[in-house]
Amino acid sequence: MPIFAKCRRNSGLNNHGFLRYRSSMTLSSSPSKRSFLCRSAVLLLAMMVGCALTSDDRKIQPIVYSHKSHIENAGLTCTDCHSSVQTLAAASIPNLEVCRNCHSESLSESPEEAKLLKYVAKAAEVPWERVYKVPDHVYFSHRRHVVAGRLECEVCHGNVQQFTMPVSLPEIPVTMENCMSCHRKHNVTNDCLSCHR
Amino acid sequence: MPKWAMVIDLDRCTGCGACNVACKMENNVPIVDPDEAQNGRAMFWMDMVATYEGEFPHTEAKHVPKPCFHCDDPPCTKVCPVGATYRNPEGLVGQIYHRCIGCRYCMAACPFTAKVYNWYDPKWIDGAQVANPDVSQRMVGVVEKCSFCAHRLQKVKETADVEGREIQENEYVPACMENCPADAIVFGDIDNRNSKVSRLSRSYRVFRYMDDLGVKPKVYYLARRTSS
Amino acid sequence: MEIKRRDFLKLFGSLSGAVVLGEYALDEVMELPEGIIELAKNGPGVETWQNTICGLCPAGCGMRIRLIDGIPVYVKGNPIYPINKGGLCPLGLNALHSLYHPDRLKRPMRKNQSAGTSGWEDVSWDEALKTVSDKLVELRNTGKPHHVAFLGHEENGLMKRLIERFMQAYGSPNYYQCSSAQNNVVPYALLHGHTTMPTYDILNARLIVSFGSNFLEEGYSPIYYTKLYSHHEEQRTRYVQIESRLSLTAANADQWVPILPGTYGALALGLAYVLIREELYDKEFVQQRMVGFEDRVDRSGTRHVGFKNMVLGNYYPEKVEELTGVPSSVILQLGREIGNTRPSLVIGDHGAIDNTNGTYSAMAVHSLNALLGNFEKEGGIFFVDEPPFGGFKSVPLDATARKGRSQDPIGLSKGNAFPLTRFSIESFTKNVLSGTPYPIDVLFVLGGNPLFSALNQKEFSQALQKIPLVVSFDNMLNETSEHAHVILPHDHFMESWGEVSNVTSVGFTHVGMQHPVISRVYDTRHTGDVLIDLAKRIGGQVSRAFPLKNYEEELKRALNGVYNSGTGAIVTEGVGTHWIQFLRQRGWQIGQYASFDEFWDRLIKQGGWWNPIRKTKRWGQVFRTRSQKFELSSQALREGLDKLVVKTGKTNSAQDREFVLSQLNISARGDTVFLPHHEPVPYEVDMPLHLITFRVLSVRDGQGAALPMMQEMFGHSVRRYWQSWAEINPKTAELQHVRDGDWILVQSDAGNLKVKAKVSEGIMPNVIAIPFGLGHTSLGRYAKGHGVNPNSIMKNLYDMLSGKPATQATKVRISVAT
Amino acid sequence: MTQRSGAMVDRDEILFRPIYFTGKGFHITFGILALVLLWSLYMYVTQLSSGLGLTGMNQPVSWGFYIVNFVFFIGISHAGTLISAILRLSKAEWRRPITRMAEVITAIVLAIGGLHPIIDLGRPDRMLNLFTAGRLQSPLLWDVTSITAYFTASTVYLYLPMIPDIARIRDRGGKMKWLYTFMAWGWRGTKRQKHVLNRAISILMVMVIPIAISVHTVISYIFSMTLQPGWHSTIFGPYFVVGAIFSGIAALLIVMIAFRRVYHFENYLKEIHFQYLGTLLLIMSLIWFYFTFSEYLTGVFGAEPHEMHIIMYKLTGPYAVFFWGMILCNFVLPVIIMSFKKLRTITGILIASMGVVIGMWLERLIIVVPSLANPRMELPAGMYMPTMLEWSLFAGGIAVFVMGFMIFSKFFPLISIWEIEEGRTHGRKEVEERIESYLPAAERPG
Repeated sequence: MPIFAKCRRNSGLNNHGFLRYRSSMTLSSSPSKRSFLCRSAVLLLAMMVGCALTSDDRKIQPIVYSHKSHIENAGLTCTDCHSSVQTLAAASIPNLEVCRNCHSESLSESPEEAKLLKYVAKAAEVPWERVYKVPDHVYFSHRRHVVAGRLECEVCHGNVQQFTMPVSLPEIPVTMENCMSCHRKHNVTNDCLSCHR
Repeated sequence: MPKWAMVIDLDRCTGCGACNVACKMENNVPIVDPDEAQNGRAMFWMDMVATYEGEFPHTEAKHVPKPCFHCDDPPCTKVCPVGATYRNPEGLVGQIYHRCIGCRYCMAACPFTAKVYNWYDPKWIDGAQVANPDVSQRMVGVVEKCSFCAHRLQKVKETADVEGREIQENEYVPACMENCPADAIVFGDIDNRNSKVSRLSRSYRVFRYMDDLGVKPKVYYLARRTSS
Repeated sequence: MEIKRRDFLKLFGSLSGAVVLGEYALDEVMELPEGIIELAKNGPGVETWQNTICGLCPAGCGMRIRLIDGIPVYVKGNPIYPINKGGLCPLGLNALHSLYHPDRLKRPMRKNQSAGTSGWEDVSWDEALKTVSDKLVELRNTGKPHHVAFLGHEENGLMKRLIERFMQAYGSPNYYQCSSAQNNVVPYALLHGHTTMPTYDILNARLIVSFGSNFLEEGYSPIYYTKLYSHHEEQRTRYVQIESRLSLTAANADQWVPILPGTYGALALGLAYVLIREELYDKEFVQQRMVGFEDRVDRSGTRHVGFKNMVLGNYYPEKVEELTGVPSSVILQLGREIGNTRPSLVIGDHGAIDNTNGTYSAMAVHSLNALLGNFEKEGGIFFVDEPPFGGFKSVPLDATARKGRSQDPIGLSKGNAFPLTRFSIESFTKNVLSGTPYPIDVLFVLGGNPLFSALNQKEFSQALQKIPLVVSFDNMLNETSEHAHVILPHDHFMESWGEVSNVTSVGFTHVGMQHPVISRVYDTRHTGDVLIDLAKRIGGQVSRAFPLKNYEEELKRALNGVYNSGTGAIVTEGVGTHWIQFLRQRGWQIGQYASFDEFWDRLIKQGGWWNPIRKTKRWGQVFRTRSQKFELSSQALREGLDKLVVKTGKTNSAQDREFVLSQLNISARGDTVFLPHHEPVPYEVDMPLHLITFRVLSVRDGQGAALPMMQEMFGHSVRRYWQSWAEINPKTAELQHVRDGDWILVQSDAGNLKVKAKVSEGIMPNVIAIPFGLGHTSLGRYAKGHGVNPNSIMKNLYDMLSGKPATQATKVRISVAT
Repeated sequence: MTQRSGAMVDRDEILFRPIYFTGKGFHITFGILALVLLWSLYMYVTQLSSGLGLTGMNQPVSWGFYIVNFVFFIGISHAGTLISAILRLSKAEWRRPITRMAEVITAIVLAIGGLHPIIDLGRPDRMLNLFTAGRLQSPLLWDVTSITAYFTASTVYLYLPMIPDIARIRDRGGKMKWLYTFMAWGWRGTKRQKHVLNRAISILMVMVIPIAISVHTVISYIFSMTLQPGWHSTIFGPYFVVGAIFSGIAALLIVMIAFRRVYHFENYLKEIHFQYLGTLLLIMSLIWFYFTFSEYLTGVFGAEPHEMHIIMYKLTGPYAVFFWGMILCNFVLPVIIMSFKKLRTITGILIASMGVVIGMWLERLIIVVPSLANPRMELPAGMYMPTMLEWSLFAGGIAVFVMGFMIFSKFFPLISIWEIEEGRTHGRKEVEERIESYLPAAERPG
């Protein structure tokens, strides 16, 4: 649903989008224009509502994690934490074990790190919210794309190195159109059965 | 490009039904309610057609395992209004559940009654993945059928790709063949003349169902022999 | 773009304000603990494979389990395991549903009438074990250890040894297997003194004549036999199936010979007639290795009729045709075919022996093998060596145990019935009910479902109710365990250590290993561990008999013996026929292991150990009779009957003999009594139809009925789902005015049941066949209330010698139910 | 009102009456039908929420009542546009009171029929896939296309000849004037307007005939393009068209008789109209029988086993009742009634028409179900028993049909008034001239 996806991304929070459209309505002056805007606002409102109904909210991560500082300051690479990228279908979200390798004790004064240390102390997994999800009926394998297809992470996940905030929305939405256009571009099969299962 | 085909040796097949269950387990084929099953809604991708021939005491029972025949000229794909069922370049007739609108035209058009329909929402475990996570769970109102375990091909291809080689014989094997206690099912690339499936498909015993329809099924049967 | 269906419905539903319809489908087929669901959803998806042995039936197929993040998601046959070589039966393939069954017992339970509607309360293991051990200790202290009985089912190998050891150390002679294992071996014990079932070399025989043995479906290891069968073309084997119903085996045979129930023995002797008359039997073997073939004059000068003259005089084809309904031309054809083809093999089981004359029939069938000289040779009959398990030091029994062990077993008939067996469910029930010679205070029930499969269901359930403490190890409530007082749920086989060795009628020595593939889903325990725990709680000599901590260690100890024996090999890839031949020439041994630990690891990883090379045997080992020969005229039977005659305690021995024979319902007199012969079954005259039962691969003895997919598979070939059916010949159906799909009322003297008719050409006229396995009143939500149990209308009849339930001895009448 | 009627007493006032007077019977009937419709809507929602499992369809019989009714309703729809177009084209003067009703049947029934495949869909929420991913190779898409075209064409074809009548109602004033003003499109009855209208109607009636024929041909292709025995037949296209016209005429007759009685149109719908249409019905019955006969004869004569199996299933098997019922209703009954003058009364014609409608429904049932119920490969035969749900939706369809007509009659005249008038003014002269033109020219002296 490209329309919904777009409006969700542009609007930041859903509420903001709603407000923005409303303010544009009050600004207009001429009556005919106003009625037109009225109608379009109602339409947009309906779309917003539809948007809110059909889409999930952005994910809020338990810890404000910065990819940037981990990559630039700590010098990690993606595969250091997302370890199964080259071996499994799933890239894996790092578990506590991975975090503990470095964060066995405090490395900084960041309050966010303190949160992590709390998890470490409790030996409780950090409840990361998974952001990138392919639907159940699609077979997607990181291994195939990374090892056989030699794709860089950025191609699908965007410039994650520069992220100072945790990932809350897919940078490039997981849609069939996106998959297929990339496949088309790289002359890879677009046979349904190669991904659908 | 390989062309996948299957040979079922009716001489070896005992009709035990292992292929039926292996298929159901592998592909998360729903179990339906008892009454529904009795009303002709039992779902089997790999079916077993059991018939009696002749009159007592010269009765002969015949057991024929019946998957989707993955015709080379499939009558079902021709009629699908949305392309939810189609023949892919490797000869697999795929069924894309999320494209399917549930008109059941393909079921009506299939001369082999190979397709089954989700009359209700299938139930497995609430919320969790069904038994086999490699195969998606279908939803109410779509047609489904034997896929020659195409999800296994996805994985086999991936491994072959990653290792930079061709797919080996017997690397891609559907669940029914894998578990057949009688080794009656052979599967492979029929275009490769050295493959077992190609060799058997040229056997003097070979026959296909409804061959006269010209739909070119890719499931070959080897007729039974008796030593009397 | 796709509107989600749910939203679509929401929209539509709110517009019309309509209510969604209610129930229509199954409940969730599988139930998983929350943790597993969470892992299944969010785990990284690491795939591993583990080998184990299927534990759903005793056939011992190797199983390979696919795990994603440690959760079993799929099972298939273990391709390197020699029994099934990658094949698996429908039931085995459905193993996951038994692991995740929503009605599995999750923790020990104790019956407590005040505990709400179910009558069960959850207890801790400690408490449950204490309840049991307290009682056991009390019985031992009062010198009544024999008041404890243990009813096993089909356990084999080490588990059987463990239970035996437990009962021995505790001091009770009452360990039985309700699967009729003791009863089935009686004919073979009589003829050649073996107490195990023989193994048939199907692979190398060129003609196989099966008397009622539905080995592809009901056999001890159907997949093993299917594997052998499916290569019949390469081996040029011909199969002939003699059976009342066109079973799966008959369907696959080259020839099906329909025969009236209860007359298999007569047909076998008819074939023997042809062999003898046309001199097609193995003369050398008969002369050297057989007793009772020719007439013989004993020391006192009396002439004893031998097998030869008995057969020639009584079983000429015309008479056999009259008895069996098999045309004499077929008898001649079959007889000649058997005689002229070598190796030709005769198998008798199921239909042939499930009758009151079963032992004699089996003897008659087996005598054909003897006439063909089919012993210890290719394509013949042989006996498999025991695996070289490490032993346990036998701990001397204390006085209590010795005294208890010397008591008469409770399973032994008090009257004159079943002289040749220690156990029959019938005599066990009677003795328990009457409390003679002593009451049973504690009964352990492990596996099986005796109440469901018994013919005397009413009496048996009364007997169960009479026992003050019934302990069941079932992991799902079934008919029998509904009567239990304490349930100590057994692990699922995927969760526990175990071993399946030397499966009956498999042609090589083997040990299959089970190990915990998944950590326990629920709070269950392995019965072996439970018994060891109980022994420790009892203390004293009993505890000393179990020096090891748990069953796993017991297993290790036993397997150490296998390791030390230096024979056989861990199953490996690519062990085909040709390779075996090659290895046989070189002496069988693959791979050396540096240590036991390495051996053990490999064993667990690969799934088992086997040794297809049998030790060469002396004839004395083959025939363990007193004469060291095949005894057509059975000495053991003579002794057994003589003992009964003495027991009657009268003076006039001939009169006593007459009395004993008439009590046993044996119609033969004189020397024929000890020879294989045809005993007429006491059928009612006024009932028109023979009722027979058969089993189906997916449900087997009823255990599969708990699984919804197996319920669906049960009648898939006849398109009857989740229900029983009765097969009738079209001629019979016409006579009885029954049409296909009609509900019919099947009435016997013992009761009646309603079932749907299936008119089929695959059954004899005047015979009606109902599959066994459905008709549960318990065993979880899927089994309950589907189909009928044909055993419930069977007359309470048993094999006159072995005490095995006679499931083909009932006649019925049918009518269209309204 | 009295004033109005006083001011413009119309010769055809009776045709306007239903618009202004609504009797108690109307309300009761409408109420009952509305209940039926509501019930069927409710049932449809249950189907939506649970799935098609609530129907009686099953594994081999994957199509049931919905497809039967689809074909049936679309068949009925041929009543209108096609018949009226043919009659108009052939300048049959007696058509004038009939055409409007016929066209209304088409519009309503087409809407109902066109909904049926959607009802039949397992995933109506994915209907858009037909447009985003439609495959033109699929006969089902041909259907979507041609039915849409037919619906559009026949609605316009219904609407255009209504304009003068709408203008008339507008001019009479009264309720909902805005609607009539809007719909009349400024009709003043000028010469030019009349010319344009007549021209448009002429173009449409030529256009609509091939579209109508294509619709039912394409529907038959749904079946005949498969390889199934009993379906895979070259004759199916014309066979379906003939059947459609046949059932259409029957439906038209029923509607005419019903409204004649209810609204007292005896003066307009005369005996002669029924006689003419009845004759047409008889002809169609014979043609239909001819097609049926050839269809089955070729099957039986060739005796291809699967084909034969299905034919025997219909002739002597479980569907024998329906098959012979169909022959009785479609052939025996109408032919007997229509052949004897004594029986050819309006009641007789009504009975025959009802028979034909039922018979044609049975024909659709016999085409759809037996072929599916007898799968090849020796699979066990399937059985189809429609459930409450399917009956409800069938009843709902019929209710919509009747309600549609009732509502229509409350807004527009059921008989084309201006055409009747035209008949009075121009018709007679035109016919005379036409007849004159048929005749050999009179010899001119000299």
